Amino acid sequence: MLARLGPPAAIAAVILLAPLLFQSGYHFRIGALVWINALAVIGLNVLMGLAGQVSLGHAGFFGIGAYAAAVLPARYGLHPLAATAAGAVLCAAVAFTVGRPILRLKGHYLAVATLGLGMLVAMVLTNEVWLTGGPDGMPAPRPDLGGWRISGPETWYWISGTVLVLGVLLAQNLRISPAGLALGALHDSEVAAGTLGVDVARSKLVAFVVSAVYGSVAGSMLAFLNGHVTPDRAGFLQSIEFVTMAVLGGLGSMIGSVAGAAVLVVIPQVLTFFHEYEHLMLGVLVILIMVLLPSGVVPALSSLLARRRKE
Amino acid sequence: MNLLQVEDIAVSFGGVRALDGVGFTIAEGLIFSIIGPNGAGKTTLFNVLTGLNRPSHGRVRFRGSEVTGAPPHRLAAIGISRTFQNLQIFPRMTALDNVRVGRHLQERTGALRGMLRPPGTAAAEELSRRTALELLDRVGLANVADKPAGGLAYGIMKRLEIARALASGPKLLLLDEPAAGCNPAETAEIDRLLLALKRDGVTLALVEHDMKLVMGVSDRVLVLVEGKVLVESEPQAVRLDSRVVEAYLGSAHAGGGA
Amino acid sequence: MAEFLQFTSSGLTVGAVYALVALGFTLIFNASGVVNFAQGEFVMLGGMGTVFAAAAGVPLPLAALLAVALAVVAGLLLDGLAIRPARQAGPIVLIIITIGAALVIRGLAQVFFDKEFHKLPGFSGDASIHIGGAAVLPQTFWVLAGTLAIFSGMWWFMTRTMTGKALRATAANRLAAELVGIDTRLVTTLAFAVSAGIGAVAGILITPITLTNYDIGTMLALKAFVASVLGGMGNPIGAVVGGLLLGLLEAFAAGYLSSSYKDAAAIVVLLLVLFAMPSGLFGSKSVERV
Amino acid sequence: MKSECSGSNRGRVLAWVGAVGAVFLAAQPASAADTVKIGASLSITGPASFLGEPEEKTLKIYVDKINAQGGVNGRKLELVVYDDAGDANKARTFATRLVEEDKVVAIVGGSTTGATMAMVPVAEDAKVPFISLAGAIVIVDPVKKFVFKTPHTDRMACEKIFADMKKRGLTKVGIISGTGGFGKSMHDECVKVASTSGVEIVADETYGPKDSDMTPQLTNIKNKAGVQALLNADFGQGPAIVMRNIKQLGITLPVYQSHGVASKSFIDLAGPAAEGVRLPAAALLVADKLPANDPQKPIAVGYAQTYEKETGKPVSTFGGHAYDGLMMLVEAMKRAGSADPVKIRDEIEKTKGFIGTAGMFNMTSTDHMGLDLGAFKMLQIKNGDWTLAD
Repeated sequence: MLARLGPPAAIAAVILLAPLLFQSGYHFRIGALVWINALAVIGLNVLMGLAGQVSLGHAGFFGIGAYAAAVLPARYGLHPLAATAAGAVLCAAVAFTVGRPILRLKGHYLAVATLGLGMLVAMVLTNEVWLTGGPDGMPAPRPDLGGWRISGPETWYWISGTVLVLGVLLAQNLRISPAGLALGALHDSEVAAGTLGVDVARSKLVAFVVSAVYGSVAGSMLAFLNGHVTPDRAGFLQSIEFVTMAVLGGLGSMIGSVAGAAVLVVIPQVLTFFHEYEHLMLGVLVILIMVLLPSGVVPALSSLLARRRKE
Repeated sequence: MNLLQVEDIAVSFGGVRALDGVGFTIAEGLIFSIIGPNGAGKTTLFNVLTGLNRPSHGRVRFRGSEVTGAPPHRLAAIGISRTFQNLQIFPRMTALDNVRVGRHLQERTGALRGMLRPPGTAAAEELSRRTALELLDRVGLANVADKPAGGLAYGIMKRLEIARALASGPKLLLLDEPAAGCNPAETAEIDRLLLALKRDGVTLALVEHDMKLVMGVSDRVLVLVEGKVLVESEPQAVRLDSRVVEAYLGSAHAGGGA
Repeated sequence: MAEFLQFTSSGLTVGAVYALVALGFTLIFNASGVVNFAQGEFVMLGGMGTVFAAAAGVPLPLAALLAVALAVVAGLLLDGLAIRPARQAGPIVLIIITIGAALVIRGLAQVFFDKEFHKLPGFSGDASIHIGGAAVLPQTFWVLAGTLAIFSGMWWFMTRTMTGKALRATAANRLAAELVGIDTRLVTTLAFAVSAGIGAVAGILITPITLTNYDIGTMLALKAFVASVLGGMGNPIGAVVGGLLLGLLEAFAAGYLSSSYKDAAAIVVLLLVLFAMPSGLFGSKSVERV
Repeated sequence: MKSECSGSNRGRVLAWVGAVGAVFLAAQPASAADTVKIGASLSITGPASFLGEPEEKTLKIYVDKINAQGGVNGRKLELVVYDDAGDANKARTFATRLVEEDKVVAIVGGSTTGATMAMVPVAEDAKVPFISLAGAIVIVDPVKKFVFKTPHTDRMACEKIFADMKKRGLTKVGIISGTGGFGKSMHDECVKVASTSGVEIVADETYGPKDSDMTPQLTNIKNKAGVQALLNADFGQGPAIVMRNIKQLGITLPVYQSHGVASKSFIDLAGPAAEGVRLPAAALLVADKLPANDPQKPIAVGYAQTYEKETGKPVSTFGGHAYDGLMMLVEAMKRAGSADPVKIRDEIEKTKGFIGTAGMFNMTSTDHMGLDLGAFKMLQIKNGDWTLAD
């Protein structure tokens, strides 16, 4: 019981306590960005950490979610929250149709296929100027819920935090459910899972659709937080950043995904003190973490703490 | 009643005929063993029966219905399960979870249901855990239930794989060299387990090199050589058949008789 | 007809660039199973190193050698400081490490070089040669020749020399290779050094066409990764054919279809190829031993 | 209670990670007490780095110069610069940081349109004047109260180019543009302006920002019947490669570039292929060739000499935009006599007759750029240098 509710409770605690240290809207915005990125990375973690299927195109769904939140209200008068749901449904549909052929591939071939998928999405968002406003992006509406205008980093800090805790809880439930066990099984041995009655292709597809929906909802929230969306949110650099967050934090660990998101959102803000050495320092940091903590920040620290407690 | 009919099965990997014209039937409730020198095509035959290799020729019928070329998960659903020559356990999971995956067909495995945990989920989980624990206990592994499967001893992993296959409630269980790499004590333990399974009405098909084990438990024995069926009959008859000795030990010994 | 020839020559020019960079990928992947996302930075070091050495008064050929040496040192440092210490980490972790390394090399380049664009003169001038109505830069032939030379050199090295065989053995089964006395760490380091050198040579050959700047590595590494997967990961023939095919695809898509969706056309074809042949054009079909 | 479950372990790990975050929050930027802070988020690295870098250098040089002469209204200026690498999301975060954390009284500069549009909501909400250094007309059209811009709009560039083409009887134009922000925006504006200025676009090709061979697209334009001139809308290394491909294909059509390449490095990169190219740009590039009585001459020459002396690099119009933005801001602060952002904004809007490197600025409540078409000069590249086209 505790293993299931541990992570969501721990993350909820951090979300509640962190604002005590915040001094300005800027810190709330950084917090909101961490929770939004973490939600997308949790979805990627279900696909990569649980089901073992690599994806270098996760930002494609992140981009679709962001643009759904911007385009649907602007062109079709849909309420922003309905637009978020529509974006999630659209991403699920795209993942479902494209997923079946793509997920027959394995390893590097799957990586390049998903990379291509993400780049296709980014290209459409860049070139279809009539719909998306082109490379300079377009404004996203500020949703209102019964007269209450939802805007400002502080509001979005709490909303994205709540959605993240919900997302972690659902992911944890999935992980320990029969469906989650099946995903973990096909991660270790597709052949064995098949002979035990697991429809491997369908299970992978389910994990792909779930990760797409997580990415889409996170994208929509970023659009509302920023009030503006640009195609580079769907680009391959964003996809690679998500994968780096998932691996840095620890594949398979939900708290790891949140920690990974925190590292790659917060640290660059701190590194601005180094001005032109900023990128160099980030690169050194990524290498150090991966060399010293190869299983990821959280799993490595957990086992370190567990081992010390045993002595 | 014949549980499994295999007719004229042929499989070739790029011109090499791994199996050629293989036909036999397995009667319900018996232990059917397949023996033969290395490279005879035993594992390929198991792969055909469990949907991992598609035969280029021939038909497989299970409980009367045609199943040739069906994918592994559909064959598992109608009651065919197996273990593997090179262990395919799930190392990162606990032994208990390995067996719980075996119960995949008996459980409600919708992802949405898993995420939303509707009422009754906890109870179903408890049932699944308890049943899995019983199966572990049956193969004498209740004490390692919560240990990661990857860290267990080889002999224990072998039995875990059997328990996991049993969890899917098979009518026909294919065991690919269950005693390989086991010491005499572990082999005796597997011997007792096979007979117990037979008593519980599970039909077993065995690929095994340990002649003492094979001759001890089998009701029927099939000898496979270079992808073809050499002979298929009672264990005693097979043991005395000169062609079998020749196939195993080479022609020089055949004349002398066993 | 001239149009077709012009598109083909453009496709071959760009394709040869991708093939040359993809060859660098192949060597490191073969020796260590690592997909080196910093390969593009070695290409950058080749181009920028030569430009800055030449600007400091060093004659061009010597400047090129210095740039190759610089890249080889970078390759050795990457192996020594990052890949070797993380030896037991999984492939995905090693990819992230190379991404970190790319950030480090780019970070250093933007400070010690600069952020401007630079060019190198064509090795045999910049006047275009006319072949059947198509105008081709002489540099294209240098790039194609370079690709052929490096490909055959790599093919000879991998099949005819003991070190080459040791490298392939390490790739096939590291443990078995060690058991037969191959110093797999040396082989991997060698692979990184040679691969970095190949990357630098590629950078020098392509700069007269693509120009160079501290940030050029990222997109080149991406396109080369796509090319080497299209051709079949780890297979030198695959890298060259995959690279040329990708270049031709982009050129014909730009010429005949709509130029704003030329990259999209290349990706759609890549996906179709992968669906039809799940391990690339020349990839080794791995049969799972059960 | 010694519990083996991993739940409490993770809790402790979270606290540890939280502590790292706290260190970040505590480490506030140390700043002298009584300085007036001016913020800037520029694309110093990334695809638009050749815009951001000269902008950053210019701001630093002139803030130091102003402080050396006693600062503004008796208080020294403090420049807070962040590198958004042309990423709109980072620009938005840094804008919030400048306003909420560093408490700047004004912001000079998003280098790109994408970054600028992401920063606009922050400036508007926080009521802090924001002078953008990016080109697209959408920044000031519709007018936003707190948002201004110093560079000419891409629409003005198109008008200037088409006017020059018409004068030379070139009415059938082939356009080739980059799919980046600047290229697409200028392409769209030129298509709109072409229909009203009697010029027909007979070919329309595009290429990716990092492409290295545009001969297929150029071949299509070359083979288009009746094409008389070629317009390339983009910035960065794309235009340099387009010029080299044009020479490679032996295309002899007159070529027009955009103000996006108005810097010496374009001439160096394109080499001999750039000979004869025309493009609209600020007079800054031909400062020394301006007639003595041109009011812009002293400003342009002054900035050009200072920039080249301090950085050792040739001057570019991009740095010039930053100079104009900073100087206009400083003048507005002097007129406002206070550091209150809203008062400064009002004064910026009242800027009249301000001579900058880009021309004479006359801001109004409906025109937050204040440059007229005259501010653009049509330049031509002759033997490797900028000259005033006749």
